[in-house]
Amino acid sequence: MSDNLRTRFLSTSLIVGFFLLWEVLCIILNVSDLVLPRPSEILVTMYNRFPVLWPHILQTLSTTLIGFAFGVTIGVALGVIVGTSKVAYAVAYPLLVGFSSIPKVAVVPIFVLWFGSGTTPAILTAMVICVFPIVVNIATGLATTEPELEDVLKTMGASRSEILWNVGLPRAMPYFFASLKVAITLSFVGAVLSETVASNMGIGFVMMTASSNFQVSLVFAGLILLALMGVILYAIFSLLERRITGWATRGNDIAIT
Amino acid sequence: MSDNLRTRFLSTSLIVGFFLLWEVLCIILNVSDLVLPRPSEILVTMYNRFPVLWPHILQTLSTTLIGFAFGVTIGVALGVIVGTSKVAYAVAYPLLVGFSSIPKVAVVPIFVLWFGSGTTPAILTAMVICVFPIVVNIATGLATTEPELEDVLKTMGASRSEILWNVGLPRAMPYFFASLKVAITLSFVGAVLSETVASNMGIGFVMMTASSNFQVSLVFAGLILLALMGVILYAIFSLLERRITGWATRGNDIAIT
Amino acid sequence: MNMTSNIPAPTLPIATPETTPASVRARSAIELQAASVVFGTGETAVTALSPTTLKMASGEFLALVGPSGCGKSTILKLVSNLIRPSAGVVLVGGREAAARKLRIGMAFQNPTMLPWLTIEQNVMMPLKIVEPFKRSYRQDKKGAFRDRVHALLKQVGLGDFANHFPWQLSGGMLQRSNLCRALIHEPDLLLLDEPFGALDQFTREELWQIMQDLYLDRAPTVLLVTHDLREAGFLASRICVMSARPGRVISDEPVTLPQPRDIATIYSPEFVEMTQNLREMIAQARSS
Amino acid sequence: MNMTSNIPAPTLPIATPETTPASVRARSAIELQAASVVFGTGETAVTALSPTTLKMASGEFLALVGPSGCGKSTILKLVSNLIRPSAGVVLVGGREAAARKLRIGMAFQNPTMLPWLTIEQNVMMPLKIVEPFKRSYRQDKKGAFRDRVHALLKQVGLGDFANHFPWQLSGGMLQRSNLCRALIHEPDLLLLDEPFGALDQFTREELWQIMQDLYLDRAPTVLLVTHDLREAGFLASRICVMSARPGRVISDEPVTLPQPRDIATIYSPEFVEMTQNLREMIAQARSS
Amino acid sequence: TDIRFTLGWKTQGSDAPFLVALNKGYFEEEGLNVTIDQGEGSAATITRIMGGAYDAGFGDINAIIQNAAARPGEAPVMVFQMWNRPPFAIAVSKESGITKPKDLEGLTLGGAQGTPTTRLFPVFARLNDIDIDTVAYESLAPNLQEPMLIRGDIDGAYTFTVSSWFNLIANRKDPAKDFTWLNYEDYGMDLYSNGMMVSRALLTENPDAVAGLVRAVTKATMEITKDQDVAVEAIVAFDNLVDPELERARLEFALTKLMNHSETAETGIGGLVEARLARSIDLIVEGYGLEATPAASEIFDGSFLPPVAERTLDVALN
Ligand SMILES: Nc1ncnc2c1ncn2[C@@H]1O[C@H](COP(=O)(O)OP(=O)(O)OP(=O)(O)O)[C@@H](O)[C@H]1O
Ligand SMILES: Nc1ncnc2c1ncn2[C@@H]1O[C@H](COP(=O)(O)OP(=O)(O)OP(=O)(O)O)[C@@H](O)[C@H]1O
Ligand SMILES: [Mg+2]
Ligand SMILES: [Mg+2]
Repeated sequence: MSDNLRTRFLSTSLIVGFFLLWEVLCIILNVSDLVLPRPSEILVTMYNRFPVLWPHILQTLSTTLIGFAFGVTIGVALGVIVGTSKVAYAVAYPLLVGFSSIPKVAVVPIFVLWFGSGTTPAILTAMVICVFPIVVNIATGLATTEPELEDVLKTMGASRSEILWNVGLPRAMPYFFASLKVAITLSFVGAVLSETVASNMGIGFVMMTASSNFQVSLVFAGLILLALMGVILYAIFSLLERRITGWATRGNDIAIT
Repeated sequence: MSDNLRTRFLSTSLIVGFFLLWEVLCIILNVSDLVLPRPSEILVTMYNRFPVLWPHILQTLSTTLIGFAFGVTIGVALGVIVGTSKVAYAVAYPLLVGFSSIPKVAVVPIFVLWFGSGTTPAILTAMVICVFPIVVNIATGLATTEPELEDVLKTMGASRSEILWNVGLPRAMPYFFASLKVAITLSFVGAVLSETVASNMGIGFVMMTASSNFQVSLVFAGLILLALMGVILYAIFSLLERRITGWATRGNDIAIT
Repeated sequence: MNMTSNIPAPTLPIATPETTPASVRARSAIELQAASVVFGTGETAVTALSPTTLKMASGEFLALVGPSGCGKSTILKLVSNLIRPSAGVVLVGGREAAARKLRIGMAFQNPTMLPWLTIEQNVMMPLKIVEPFKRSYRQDKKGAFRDRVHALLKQVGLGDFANHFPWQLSGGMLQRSNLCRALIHEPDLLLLDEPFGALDQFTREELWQIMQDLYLDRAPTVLLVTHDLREAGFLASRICVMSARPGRVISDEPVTLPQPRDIATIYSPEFVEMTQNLREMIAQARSS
Repeated sequence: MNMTSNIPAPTLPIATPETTPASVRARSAIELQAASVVFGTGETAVTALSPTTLKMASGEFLALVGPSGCGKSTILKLVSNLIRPSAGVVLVGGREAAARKLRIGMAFQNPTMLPWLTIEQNVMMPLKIVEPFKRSYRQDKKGAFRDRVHALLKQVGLGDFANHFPWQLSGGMLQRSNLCRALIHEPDLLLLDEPFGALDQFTREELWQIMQDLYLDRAPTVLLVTHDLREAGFLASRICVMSARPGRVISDEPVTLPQPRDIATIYSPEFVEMTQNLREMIAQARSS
Repeated sequence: TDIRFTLGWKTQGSDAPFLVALNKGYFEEEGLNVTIDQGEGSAATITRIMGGAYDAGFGDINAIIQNAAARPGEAPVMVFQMWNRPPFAIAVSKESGITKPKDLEGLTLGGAQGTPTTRLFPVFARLNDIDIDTVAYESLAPNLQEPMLIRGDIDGAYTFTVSSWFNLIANRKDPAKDFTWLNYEDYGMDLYSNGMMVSRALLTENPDAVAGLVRAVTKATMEITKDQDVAVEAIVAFDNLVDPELERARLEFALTKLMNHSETAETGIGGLVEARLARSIDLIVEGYGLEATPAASEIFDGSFLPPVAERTLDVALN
């Protein structure tokens, strides 16, 4: 317990320290606030402009989450297919790798042309950008499942889908949660990207407007808000992860008296 | 063997089919080549402009690879720290997640202002963008290492670093290779991104020029080239992966006579 | 631990086909016809099993003994259809690869409990997967199933550990839960790979009793791999001895002692003689 | 399999301290002072080991027997410093947690070979990690080490499997390589957790011989967990019996038979009497 | 009728005509349901319209010319020429001592590739006898232009005055005092620039809608020449993130420096002089080495404009 508290204290102070360092370095190195504003300035801006920012935050958060939810669903489904079928592996991987190597900025305009500007392309972008890491990790998790564990169910006459549900997927959970952390950050990037290209709402829009007018500290307020949202979602996944994959990260829990 | 050949044939034809479908859909739906050129047009453009494109390909490939190499090194190092220390886990994860949720487009200008335009910011962007997935997967791989395997080395009086080298890292290899696939695609995206923001070389620059001259099929030629480079690197990693993590994806190899 | 050998085989608190019909029973006859297994190819090829022919009637209790690495586990995997023979034929109930349709209970040599499930959930797994239990499982009879699992766990002395995870158990405890998982769904065909190896003599003898009661009660076909000749003699109706790798069956003898047997039997002269004979046979096979 | 018990303990083809100095030897004395282990907290807490006091002199060969789940493996883990006692003290060579400095050879109950290494590489691991071998390993004496590993593997009948991966071995073969890994670096303290459990009687007896030769030759301190009373009697210089969980040592007797012993000894009347006595003691402990 | 309308760039004071028309319901009065989105550059407006995502927009006439040459019959058509003077200029610091185009030789100029200023530089160079091979180019994102110019990373920037002027102010510089502006307009490139254009499809299928658009925009334009408060109100209503004072200044800049060509007296705002357009077309065709020379009628269609009397420019700043 006290160990736990110490960890928390240390980590909080280190994170606070990070921002302090940023502040101090900016002052010492005399960094122009047009290049990199100090955290304190950003905070002030964020506070002052919060009423204006709020609807944009909601917009970005909701498009991101919707896109992310779709992305995770598709990613898991594709991951299962890729992880279990050799042909799917050989087909899907090159296509997915190829597609992922393309900057999504180039894809968003196409979405805009097909679906108009605004929320739809943002959701789509948030979705497509987060699929790949999930596919890779689910597929790897399934492919590295110990055959011995699958054998247990095979002898019971389990069908392929039963083996998948009872062995493959639970076994792949640590991989899955690892990929979620990457995927959610990508989803935010995707949604914001699409907003910068074509939308009149969202943090991406705010940042674009702000940066075209050189309101640098507003740009950074947007960035910090994005980071915060990412961290909050990460925290939620972490909780889930601890509950679900505790078996994989177990240690000895000896009671010392 | 013949099974292997069939897989290869099927997958190749499916991939070819994908491009055919694209071609046919473009014709049927009468998609303007300003929106989405047909693969055949792209191919022709690529062929015609290849001498011009070649130095740009080399530029993007080399900046990406350099950035990627740095990124992997840093990612593995950070991943090891995060995966083995509770405090590092609690500090580094929120910061990394926050940073990763930020679109890199917003960061590149800062790099440019600090390091000038051209190759350096491209390498840096390719680097920072690919660190996170590697950190996550290495850390997860280490955290999920079976304590029994570590115990083997502990009883031998192995130091923490020996345990890391002989148990943790080999155990984390499947995770590592999974993250490499994601990381290399992100590196390409990062390098190209930086090239579009400030550079006079590279595929990103070509795409920028092409799109401002309304040469859409040249833009897509650039995209396809990026995808191709991604796929080739993926293939190389796949080979390595098969050699190194074969133990994790083993199956029964019974000789049927 | 409150383990007495008088506890009857686990009573089934829910309606399931208690007695398997004869037609199904006949299906659990086993036949290996010159079945051999070779792992790998080229230089690294390992012959795990020489062409082996072996027949088992339904309801037989066969013990398989033989030196380490001779292919005993391989035979079990062949019968359970986990692997296919490189050559030859494996028939279960007269058909190839028919094992799929059969209710099989398999205790692996290395207890492979699923690490994300508690012992209770692990032992419950066959009830979730195997018909006809599967159906009732879906109909949310989980409460009844849980009672059944707990009863069985209690019988093997793991009553307090139902909610523990596999890595919280000792080696012997794991092996016992492994056995429970093989028995819980009252299989027609039991494949047991050294199920008592990691247990002390007393626990082992108690489980022998449970095993024997269960066999006499339900008469499944049982294939037991063991290194303990007394175990083989106590439980089996027939003992097969295998030669060293690549293995073949070199001796195939019925155990004539009447069943049920009790622990005292193993100190009887006939029993000692029988095990001595087996011992010698194995010794000969080794030196050849 | 070409296994004869006359083969001497593996000869060391390279210069290493063949005889450990007495000062180091004294370090391998073991003492548990009211050491207890409780896993978990609150309702799910499991007492794995009651406060246990146990002393072992350097060079002693102690066999630990007791019912499944009584805490035998836990004691080995305490001694090897893998876990700390919840209460009490564990001293090795008179110091707490001193095991780190000692050359320990441990054979885990569940053979935990690293799956990405071949058997040869797995067995070689201690030579890569433990001083003074580590130094020579870096100096690229790997060739000599490889010979050494091969010699040992051959001795236990695994000569052909050096380049196989763990999952390509049978249960008994894995256990043998597990033993090799514990022996290869000539440890001062040997902790063996049922190292012969998955082996047939003959292979087992051969390994007993090898074990005994090694013990008489180098006189390491050995702590052997076993369920086989004959094994305990044949090998050990002292036998401790533990009660059921949470375990305590309930009997602690020296084995007076002269060493070396041969397989015939286990059929001698004194030996049979001794094992019978032990049996009864355990039986009593169980029912209490 | 639904009209999707794209601006030339992010919300700026100079977009006021459209935003006022939207805010005050002038489009609705014409029976038009207009949605306005931000743009990606005044050239991208053309692509967006040609791709079919937008029906109308605020963009650069020179980009129309270029596209009309390459794809006759597909390019959008200008129906209201808002800016009759070009905002294209090269900005260099006063300290550099540069006063004329020829001085640019041997220097490094930076700018976004999409900006007409960048893309028209070869024409500018030829007209002013600059050896273009000696001028290095640095491709930069728009938001890097001014910072890099200020830091001296580039010697000069290809600017869009109406943006750059105010970006420099935001960067705490005085654009008039600290910088020299080589306006293309002053060196032989008397081009038209941004205006409202519509897609070919809209033009042919729904000319009434186009007429409505033009009427509404004209009305709004005339209104803001007199009353910039209305404009600022509309801008903030559209995008509450902008700095109202800055955008007011930007609007005034547009009114006084981009919309006040002397010819306006006869053409009125929104119209143009065909001869001047023809000259522009020749310049562009020559500058880009285009294969065809589009007719002026293919570029501009003034038939929807209300009578000149209703479009007389008389700017009054308040
Ligand atoms: N997956 C595999 N790949 C390659 N070889 C294998 C594999 N599984 C088993 N073998 C080999 O097959 C042979 C027989 O193995 P098997 O597990 O059947 O032995 P066993 O009789 O069960 O021995 P034990 O009593 O030691 O468990 C062994 O030599 C082993 O090395
Ligand atoms: N990591 C752990 N977490 C919780 N409980 C544990 C853990 N390890 C062991 N135990 C408990 O400690 C007790 C003693 O375990 P131990 O492994 O020492 O038994 P053992 O004497 O070796 O038994 P066996 O002969 O079956 O191997 C058991 O009841 C077991 O459930
Ligand atoms: Mg076996
Ligand atoms: Mg144990």
